[in-house]
Amino acid sequence: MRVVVQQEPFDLGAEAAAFAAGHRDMGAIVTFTGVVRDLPETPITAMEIEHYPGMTEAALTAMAQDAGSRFGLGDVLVIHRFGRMAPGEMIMMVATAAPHRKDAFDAAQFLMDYLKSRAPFWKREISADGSVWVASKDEDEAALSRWKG
Amino acid sequence: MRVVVQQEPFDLGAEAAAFAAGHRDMGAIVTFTGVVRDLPETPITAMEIEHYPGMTEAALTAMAQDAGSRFGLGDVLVIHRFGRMAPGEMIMMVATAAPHRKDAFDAAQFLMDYLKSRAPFWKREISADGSVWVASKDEDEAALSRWKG
Amino acid sequence: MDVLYFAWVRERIGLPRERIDSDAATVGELVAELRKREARYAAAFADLSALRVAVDQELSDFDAPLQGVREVAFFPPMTGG
Amino acid sequence: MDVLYFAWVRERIGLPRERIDSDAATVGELVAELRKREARYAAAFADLSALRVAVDQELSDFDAPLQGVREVAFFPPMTGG
Repeated sequence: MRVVVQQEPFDLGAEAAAFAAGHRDMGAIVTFTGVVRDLPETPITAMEIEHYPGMTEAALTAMAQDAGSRFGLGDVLVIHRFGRMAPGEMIMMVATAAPHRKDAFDAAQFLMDYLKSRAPFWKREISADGSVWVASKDEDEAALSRWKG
Repeated sequence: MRVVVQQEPFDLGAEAAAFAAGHRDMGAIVTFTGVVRDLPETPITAMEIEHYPGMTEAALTAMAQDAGSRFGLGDVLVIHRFGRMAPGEMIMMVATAAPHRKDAFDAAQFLMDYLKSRAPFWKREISADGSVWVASKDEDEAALSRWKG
Repeated sequence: MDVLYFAWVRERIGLPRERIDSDAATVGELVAELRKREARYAAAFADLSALRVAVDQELSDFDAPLQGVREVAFFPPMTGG
Repeated sequence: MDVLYFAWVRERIGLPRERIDSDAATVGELVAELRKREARYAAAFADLSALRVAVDQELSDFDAPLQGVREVAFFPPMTGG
């Protein structure tokens, strides 16, 4: 299990390849990568992510451990950046390895649902007019309910 | 959209990085990779995959197009190998890019469910005692039902 | 018409493909003809529920018509992914 | 005890953290104390349903006790991923 919180970009290709190479006994590997969308029609020039040093690492580690035991994973990787990112840059990734595909997919979705609403990150969109905190979405909160109990 | 049917190994890291780099307007990228499980307790020395040249490419292309339109994808990648593979080798991968995470995850699972039971591949496990055709699983057929209609 | 066999269907029949001239109107009629040929065909086609069929490279079923068809393939349920 | 503020809570209050000596028994009592301090605190804590709290770096709620606690953090709902 590896949990990384960093300002620097990460290398999806290198991370995915290294993660897969370490789990030859697992039949299924899923990765999710989140990207600052680069949309021609929006005036957003950057995304800035604030976080809670100390709590962030602890929360991500707890989520990764929870996912590992719930879904019988062989391994979990979570990388999440903070600071300023340009459109098109990668924000975060998760990777899961499981014997079979359903658990690998479920675990990756579980991690994403928790990350979205329970990890102490706050996004702000920067444009020429100033900056706006991204509002949390009811649908993200609702997505958590399927993992309860 | 890219569909590849080949005997040679593929490079997950290079494929994932290239796929993501091409879709800066998509917020969510999911990959699934299938691996020949390398289990210490089994006598399996290789996996051999037979396919139906011509039909395979057509079936995978139809599935990728279907996934693209159902889930509003920005792009889809499907790579599937045939021939003989050693334990630990990668068999196949899919990648999906969508504006938001739910569609990227759903599309990857849809593709996997269809690939498992509707793409003309047949797996055979090779051991010192001979070879055995892998039986299809009822659960794989059942997994398709959620995408109907 | 070309008739193709894959996986254990190919192994039981002992060849991957053959040219067959048949007046069978449907896949089911073609199967009935093949079964009568030899024991190895009868064995391969003993249980149709364990078989799948593709007509001109599209998944199909046993009552599909064969008029104008160039290629029919028989195989067990697929196990890709 | 250290009290931390993040995102727009930090912006409204105008600082990221401060040392507060308080006899508040719960997070809710601490919030009531802070609200009385100055308008900027009252503004930040106007709507508790828009706020989340962590006690010693664990997500918690407003009736959590503060005895023995070293760090309380207030922030809006998280938007990670």
